[in-house]
Amino acid sequence: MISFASFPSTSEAYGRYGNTRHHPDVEDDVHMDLDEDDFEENVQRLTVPGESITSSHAFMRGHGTYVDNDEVIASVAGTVERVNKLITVRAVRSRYNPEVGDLVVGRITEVQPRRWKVDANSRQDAVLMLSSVNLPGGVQRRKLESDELQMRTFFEEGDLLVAEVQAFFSDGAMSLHTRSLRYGKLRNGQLVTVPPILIRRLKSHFVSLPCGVDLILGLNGYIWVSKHVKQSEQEGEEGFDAEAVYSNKNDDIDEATRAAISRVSNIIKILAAHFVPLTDSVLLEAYEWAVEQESSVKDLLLDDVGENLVASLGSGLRQ
Amino acid sequence: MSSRIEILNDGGYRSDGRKQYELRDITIDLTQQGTADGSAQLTHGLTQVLVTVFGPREAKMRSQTLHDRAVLNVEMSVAPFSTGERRKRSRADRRILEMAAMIASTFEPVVQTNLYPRSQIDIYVHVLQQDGSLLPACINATTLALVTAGVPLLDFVCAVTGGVHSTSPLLDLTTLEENDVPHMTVAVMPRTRKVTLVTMETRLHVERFRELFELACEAGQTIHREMKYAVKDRTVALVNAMDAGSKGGAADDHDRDVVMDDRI
Amino acid sequence: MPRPPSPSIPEKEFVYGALKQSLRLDGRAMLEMRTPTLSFGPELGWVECAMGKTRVLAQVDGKMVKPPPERPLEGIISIHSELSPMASNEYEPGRPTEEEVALTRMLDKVLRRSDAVDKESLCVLAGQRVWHIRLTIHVLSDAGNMVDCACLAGIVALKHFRRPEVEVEGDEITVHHPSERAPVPLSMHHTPFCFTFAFFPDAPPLVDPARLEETLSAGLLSVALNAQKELCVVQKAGGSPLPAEEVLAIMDIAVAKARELDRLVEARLQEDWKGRVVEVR
Amino acid sequence: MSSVLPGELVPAQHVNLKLGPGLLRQSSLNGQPLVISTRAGEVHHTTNRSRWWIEGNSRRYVPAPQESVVGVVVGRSGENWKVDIGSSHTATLDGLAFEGATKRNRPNLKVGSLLFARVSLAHKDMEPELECFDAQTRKAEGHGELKGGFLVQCSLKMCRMLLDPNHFLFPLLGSRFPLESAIGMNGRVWISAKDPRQVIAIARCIEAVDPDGGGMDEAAAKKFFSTLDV
Repeated sequence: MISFASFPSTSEAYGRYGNTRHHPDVEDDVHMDLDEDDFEENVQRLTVPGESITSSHAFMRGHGTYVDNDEVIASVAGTVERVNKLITVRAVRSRYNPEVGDLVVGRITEVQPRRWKVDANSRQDAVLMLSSVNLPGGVQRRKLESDELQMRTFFEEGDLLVAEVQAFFSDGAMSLHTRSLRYGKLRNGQLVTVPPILIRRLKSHFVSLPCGVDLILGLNGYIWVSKHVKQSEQEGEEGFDAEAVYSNKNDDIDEATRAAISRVSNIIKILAAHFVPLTDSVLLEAYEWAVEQESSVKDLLLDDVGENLVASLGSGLRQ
Repeated sequence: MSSRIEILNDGGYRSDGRKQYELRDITIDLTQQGTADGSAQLTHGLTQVLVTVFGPREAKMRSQTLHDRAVLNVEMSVAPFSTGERRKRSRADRRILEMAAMIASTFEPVVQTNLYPRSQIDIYVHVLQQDGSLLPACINATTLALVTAGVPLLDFVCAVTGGVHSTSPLLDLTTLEENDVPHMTVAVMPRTRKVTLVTMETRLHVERFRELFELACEAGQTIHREMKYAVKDRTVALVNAMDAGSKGGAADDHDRDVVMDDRI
Repeated sequence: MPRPPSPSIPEKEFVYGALKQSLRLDGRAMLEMRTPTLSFGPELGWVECAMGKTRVLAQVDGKMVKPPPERPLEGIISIHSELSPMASNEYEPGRPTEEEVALTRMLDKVLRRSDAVDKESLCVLAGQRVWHIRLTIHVLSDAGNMVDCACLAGIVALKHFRRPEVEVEGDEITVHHPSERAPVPLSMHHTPFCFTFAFFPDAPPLVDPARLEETLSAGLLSVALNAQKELCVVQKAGGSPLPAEEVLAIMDIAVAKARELDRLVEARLQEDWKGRVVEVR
Repeated sequence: MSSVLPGELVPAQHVNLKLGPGLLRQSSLNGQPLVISTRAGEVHHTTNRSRWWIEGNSRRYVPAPQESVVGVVVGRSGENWKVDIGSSHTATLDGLAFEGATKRNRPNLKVGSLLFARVSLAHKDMEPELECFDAQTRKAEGHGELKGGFLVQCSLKMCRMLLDPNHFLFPLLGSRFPLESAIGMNGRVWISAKDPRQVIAIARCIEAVDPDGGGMDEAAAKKFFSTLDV
């Protein structure tokens, strides 16, 4: 009885996820097909909020679902996942959901008594306690009152850092720590933000590309792209150099490295725009492709170049 | 008005050529907008709104933080060029404040705010063009924006306007029709068919109300179908892109394993 | 100062528990209103309406103004309402709060946009002189359901008000002092009343919520309608979702309540008018 | 017993004069100390006329040490709870000021929990402090979290009346059904009974008897109580 009236469409240039509903006669079956394919293949089931997934008698509800009238119902749009009896729905895009042990990149938003607040793309700012950072003069030194007074000499508002999720507070806020020589303040590079779901758990989230660029793939979707630092400097267990760790000054970066950092950053942006999960091998492949093309760094951001780049990925494998 | 426009002519057509129960075109664009966590642009006939969602994130207004759930903060702005007569509305305009408050209270019981204590979800509603059915467009776009932001919702909220011309009910009114006939806005949650919002500001007999109300609830289901398709399309597109991407990088075995394990 | 704390857990649990058994704290039945008490002041158009401890004062006055050029044939009605901290310790001075916006908008919709007063009858001389009727609402004390009380006070004040008789001869306008000629009442199209219903999880809906019920409710639905079964405003902005049948059931309850209230208001106005005739002449 | 208005002279004279709330000592021109009232209410004094105070019927609570109050937890700051007791500032309650509380085992309060506590510190320049045990004996003596039941607000006069064992209301109600109550000096009375109907009856009776509300006397209250369906 209720239908849509059709008018000539005013705009052709809607985005990739655009969708116009015209009069029912015009096009109706496209969507139907899509649905059936998804459901029958049973490989990956997609759902939307309010859609019933299964009965709650046989299954347990996990994240992204709720129970009403003995039915497990999705509360987010995404893929249904099942582990034994546990049903969860993973949102295809959302803020970062922290887990203990995750590596994250964050930015200091506030300095509070004995703690810093860190924006880590999560539902609340993370907390970095003064007792969870390495203090100058000995890695395991106890914190002193004087440290409390000069917290800004370690981190101040706007500083970027890499840290690990240590624990959760009762209200769900996460607590971070930087008590490792690999963690701490970030320098010599730039930050790129991508949807957190694109960062998969890897063996190591510190990636060194052969082009002299280091990457830190924070699980919260923040990626630090920086100049390569020599291993020996990084691994110097004994020599915790507070001045170097908490320094606000960049090292000298030559032009080639700068270009490489920009190229990597742009590649990440393209891959994120095409929703390609980021791993070291994908990045490497993409980088090689970009160098082969000999295009300038900024040309990478052109739509067609980006599409070619994504298309080239995995082509080697498929052949 | 000197020359009265016929709302519904003898042939059963409305001033813009629609029939009584015909809805105007819906165009839904769920493309990412800037750094927002979720966004939706919804065009309903000539009414166009853009909603962006940020959050759940650290609450900016400390005093209003709730210890057991997230705060929904709705800000609405109406572009001066959105109406025929160019007019700047202040942000403190009572009508805009009321509409923003209505959107906030519509979504409070729908968003699972209890999952995010002490956080804040910001919803920014921008009205780009208005030609009637403004509140439903805002509500529908907000639902979609929240879905794209991955905010857990109990269900979609689908809204539609309805009016009565003498005794014939009409759906999805334009500004012209809203000025002339009694009308109401109804928002439904399609799964349970429950009503979250009803507003009516014009005089209407109880019996007529009943008829129109039931019709509008039905129309909500039709709108829901469209919104669901749009969300599914986007999800499929993103999931496929992700799959293609990980196939490309298949050299990482551990990466694939994680993904495969989770699948049914 | 921060807002007073929300009701404690035991209070909340008790209210929910009691309402499940259809018990209200003040001993009312679920669909029983607090009977409004209307007191009229010495002036015409001065009404104080009390529902339990909720008290609202409404006052109407009129003056002649030049109409705006876009509406030369209509009088003007303006409603001023203010929620001062005097009404309850929840309201603060300064910026309009959400409650104040809701109250102002509701009064506007119920009393003005519903065409309760015949605006064309307020025109004295087209394009030159019209009546400007001003309604001022003061919330004296808010012990729950202030909106209904304010709407009732407002509509009764408009019905109670009489404007001076006016005579027009050519371009000459004579305003007769009340002592010369009896003032005339405003011409009203209808008399809308507002009813607010509150909803609770697993409990039947109730009408005219008291303060605590209002704060704890999962959702509110306001209906304004007249005794002729014409709805003027229906407002359910969010709150817990309701099945459609329940919304319709509430309309039927409201229809009955409106008839009752209409009778009460008419009786009180007549009573007051009887006591007044002697004074006016 | 006489009534006074603010600013009136009160004939309080004693070698060991102690002034309670509502009274102010001033020196007159001839150096003679004078006592004037700063509140409206009834003047009371002990039989030996050494202690004087004014009993008013305000609703605003001013904390005084050792008074028992009913409060609502509104938040926590570190180890302490913030409790609203109706005074101008929120009171602080040490998380360990409970019977049997240790660092490991502390009562699990939530925001919104009701407490029956004693004011341990009340100073005009400081936030009031509460405790839920006797600091000497470390025994609760009835203080602690109030679970279930309902909270009634009344005037300060009403709760003083209820604390009087000779007052008619609680015996009258208690003769019909068993009930529990915790009366705070801050105008908050926590009540509990088996049936919600009974709780509602108690709440309505308290309001009816409250001099600031219905102001019923014993006979009227009895009649009113009999009309309630319990």
